[in-house]
Amino acid sequence: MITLNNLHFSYGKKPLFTDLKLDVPSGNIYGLLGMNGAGKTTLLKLIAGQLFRKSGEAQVLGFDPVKRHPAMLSDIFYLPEEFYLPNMSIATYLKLNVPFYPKFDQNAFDRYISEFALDTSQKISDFSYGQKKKFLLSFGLASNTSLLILDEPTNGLDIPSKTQFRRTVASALTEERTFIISTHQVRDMENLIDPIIILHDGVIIFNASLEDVSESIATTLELDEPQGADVIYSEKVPGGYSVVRKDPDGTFDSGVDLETLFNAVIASPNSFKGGVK
Amino acid sequence: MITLNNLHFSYGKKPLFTDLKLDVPSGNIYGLLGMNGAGKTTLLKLIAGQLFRKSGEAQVLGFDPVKRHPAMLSDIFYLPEEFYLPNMSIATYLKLNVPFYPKFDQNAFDRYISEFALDTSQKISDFSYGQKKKFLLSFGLASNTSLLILDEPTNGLDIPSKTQFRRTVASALTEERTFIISTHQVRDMENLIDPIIILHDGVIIFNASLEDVSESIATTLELDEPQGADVIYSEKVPGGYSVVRKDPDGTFDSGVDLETLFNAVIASPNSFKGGVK
Amino acid sequence: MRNILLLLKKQVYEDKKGLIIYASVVFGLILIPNLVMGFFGKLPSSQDDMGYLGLFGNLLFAGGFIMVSITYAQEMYSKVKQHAWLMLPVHAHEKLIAKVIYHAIIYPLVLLIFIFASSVIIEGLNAVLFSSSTPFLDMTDLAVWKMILNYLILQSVFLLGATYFKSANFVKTVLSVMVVSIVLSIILALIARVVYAPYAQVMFHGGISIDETTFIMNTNAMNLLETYEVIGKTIYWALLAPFCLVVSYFRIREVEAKDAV
Amino acid sequence: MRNILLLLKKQVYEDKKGLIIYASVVFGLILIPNLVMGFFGKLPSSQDDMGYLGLFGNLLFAGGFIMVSITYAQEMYSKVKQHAWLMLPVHAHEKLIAKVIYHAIIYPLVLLIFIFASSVIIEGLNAVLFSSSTPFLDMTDLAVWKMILNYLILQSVFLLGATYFKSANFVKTVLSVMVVSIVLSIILALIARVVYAPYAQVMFHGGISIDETTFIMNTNAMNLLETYEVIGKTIYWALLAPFCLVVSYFRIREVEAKDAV
Repeated sequence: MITLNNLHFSYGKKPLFTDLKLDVPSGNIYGLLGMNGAGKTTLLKLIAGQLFRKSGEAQVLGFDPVKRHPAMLSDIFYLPEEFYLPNMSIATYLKLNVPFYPKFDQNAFDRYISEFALDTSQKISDFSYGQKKKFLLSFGLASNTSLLILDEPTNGLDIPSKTQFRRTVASALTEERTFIISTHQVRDMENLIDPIIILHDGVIIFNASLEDVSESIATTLELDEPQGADVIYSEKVPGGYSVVRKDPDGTFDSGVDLETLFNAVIASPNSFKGGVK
Repeated sequence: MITLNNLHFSYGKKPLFTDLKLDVPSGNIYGLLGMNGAGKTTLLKLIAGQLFRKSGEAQVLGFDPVKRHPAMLSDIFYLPEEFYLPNMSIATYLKLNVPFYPKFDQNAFDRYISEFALDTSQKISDFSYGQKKKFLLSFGLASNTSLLILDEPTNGLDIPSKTQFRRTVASALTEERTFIISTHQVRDMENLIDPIIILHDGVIIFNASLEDVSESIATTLELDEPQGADVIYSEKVPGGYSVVRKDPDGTFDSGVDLETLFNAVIASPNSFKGGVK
Repeated sequence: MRNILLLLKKQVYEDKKGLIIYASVVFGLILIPNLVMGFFGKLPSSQDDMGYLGLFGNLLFAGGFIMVSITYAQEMYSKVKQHAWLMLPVHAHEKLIAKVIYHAIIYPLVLLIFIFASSVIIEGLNAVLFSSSTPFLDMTDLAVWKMILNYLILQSVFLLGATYFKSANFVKTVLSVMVVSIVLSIILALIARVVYAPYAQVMFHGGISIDETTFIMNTNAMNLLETYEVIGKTIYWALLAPFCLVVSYFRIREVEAKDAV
Repeated sequence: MRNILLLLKKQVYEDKKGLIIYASVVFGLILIPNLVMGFFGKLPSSQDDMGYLGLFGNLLFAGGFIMVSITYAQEMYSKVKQHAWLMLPVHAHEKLIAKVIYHAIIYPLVLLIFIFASSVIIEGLNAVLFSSSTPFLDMTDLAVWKMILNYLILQSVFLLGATYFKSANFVKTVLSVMVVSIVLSIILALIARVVYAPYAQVMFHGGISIDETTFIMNTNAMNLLETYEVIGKTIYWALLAPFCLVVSYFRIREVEAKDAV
């Protein structure tokens, strides 16, 4: 689906990516995590053909993204953080934009729109930011594109909408579709994003499924400051310590807390299966 | 600190607030929650004097906000979701803006800036969105204004920054200062915001401290569908049911999960102490 | 007073880059054609300094009106910048006064000095390179100060337009002025027809016999005309700018977050 | 082809509101002064229809250039709208062709019909109200079609400016054209000096004795002048527009997310 190799990219003279590698097979909801300025949005734009790499190889859906071939673009839906919607009704918007997406499914669109409780009689430019996001998401999901890139999709959504978002995206996943969700709100994404990709200092320092991770480690909440050789990472939180321990035998039967995992990976990436130096 | 009474407000003909009441004493970090379109930002703007009420009374820091008296404005810091920073260095920005805030504390500012790891040699317009937010927050905290209004402050902040944000805001709270934080990211705010104000359909349906709430109810995670008369609210979540139960005797010794509380209050506001019909 | 000075300082710092670009473009636009004409030996004769005066007038009026129009559109009515405008702890009248001083007093004076300095540099160059000697811009010329006085009045109209209209205020101001002028001239023409009808009848149909009555009536008509002129001048020189300022003040005081576009 | 039609449809829908405002303002600006002049009995004489032709020319050139400038600034280089521009599943050349058809072909024709229709309505009104009878805009006038042909060429220059400059493209295009013209005229003047120096010497210093050589040389000079004219016309009519189109195409193909301002 997506293969990046030896990718170099820089804004001006300061290099952001030197020798970036990434391989994304289809059929998953990838979570792309990273600190501010790590280059998450830049990576998404390189994949979508909005930025051109300085050198290296890239293949997205069988195309070189810099060519921006219509066949590639019509198979990608990209929800950015900032967007603009014209001053028209939903029906007009669909009339003008659907012809560019051959796999668009009108029934699915109507279902999503009603799931998100959007008022079809309103002009889309009068929607609030959250409603616009839900509208674009409905359009993107209904377009049945093979690749969906969502940049901070839950920003601006209220609590019930976030729950609905998780449900809707989970139900829209098929074998042929791939989601890449870039986010800081990992707690909104728990039980949704599965293979986790962590980008740090221009390098992908972690790329693994949570199942693989939980085979070898466990995250626990402990009252006392943790001791022992099996402690990979610990941080003070209200009510005790959030601890990441080596757990190859499955002694601790706990899920993986994504925020703690993220902090632990940033602190010592090579302690994890899927992590790299 | 803030008293609103009988407040009416509408955009065009559609009324948003009819007869809104709110009383905010000083010295707390208030969490203002509500669904998209509930009017959270409108309420904040009415408090800050950016919008004028149609009728009713309002007093903020002893002033009528519509007068926009400089003495009131210099005692308020308001971090909006969307903002603009001019193309200049931090030093120039301070030189031009500090004179308007008589209680500004330069040492505190320097401390916040280093806590947020901001590069003082960079131009502020070159900062990323998250960095700009951290810069404005440092400025606002160092201004020592009595009222701080933060609209979605953790949007755009990465995971370590959110932790730092919680720490910094908690440490900046004094008896004389009041924070009002409007947010959908309640999980980022756990153990920070305490009295919770919930705005729904133009009415404040809930205004209570978490201590008061936990005296009478408990939120639990249960494996089976909950039964019994003491169940106020339950929702299916991955791994079981999130349940809100009446608990006047303190049987369940658990914290309050804010997302579940929010959903429960929206569903039946009058079941809670602090909730109104 | 302190707040106004602080606001002026802020404005200068924030406009710095734009002003430098503006000044460079103007200087380039004087310098380049001048060099070209000098190269071909076609520099204007030594008595003709209308060039600098005309340039000053164009930049004063067009540049000043555009600056006034842009500043409110970008600060008071801009979706992203309005927040800072509204939350700045100063009174509405201080914001207005600072902007008026900036656009109506500082801008004309700085522009005058700038054009004068440019004329000195360029004519110095001309003298050295092409042994031509056109005079500099004459700052003591009455025409300069008449322009500035008229600019003071007229910029207040654009100030009113800039604070009154939420978007495209320059175009809307120009159109409004046109519409108002047309309506005013229709009204004046109607008044003139009604008021002067008897005199006109006497004057055109009374033949050549000039009797005492006609004289008296004509004198009255002349007095009336003079009265109108006085009224017109008073409105223009004494009332127009204060009126525009007061209305602008109320707009600034009453602008709300929902006005941003 | 299908994509181009879809793009045109999209453009029309998205511009609809702006176009209606534009048309209303233009119609109002013709109608109101016309009514005023009619009221005072000062309508132009019946042979003078330069009014509509001149109006058409002004709107064609100024309006067209501004439209071209705005469209790329707002879509290709706008921070919020660029995303949709880049992700739209069409080829770069389809985007360019759709815009060119819209601005270079549809706009002049629709404007022509619109001004013609306006002239019919307004002269109809004039005939009824003031019994005046100025002719409508003459669509068969050669001047109209010469304007459109020149517009076709010149708008490609603004197209190039609009795609080349990321911000303030209209102003920068005008300034660039000025600078290029000045540089070109200097170069041409230099060439002229070098090439024609011998003829000029003969002509001015050779006295009145006209001998055979001077004649032959003068004929050569005339031939050279004619050659230059042919070169100039070819560049203008045949090469300028394709050159601008090709460069614009490459800019559109190579625009990146980081170009947005």
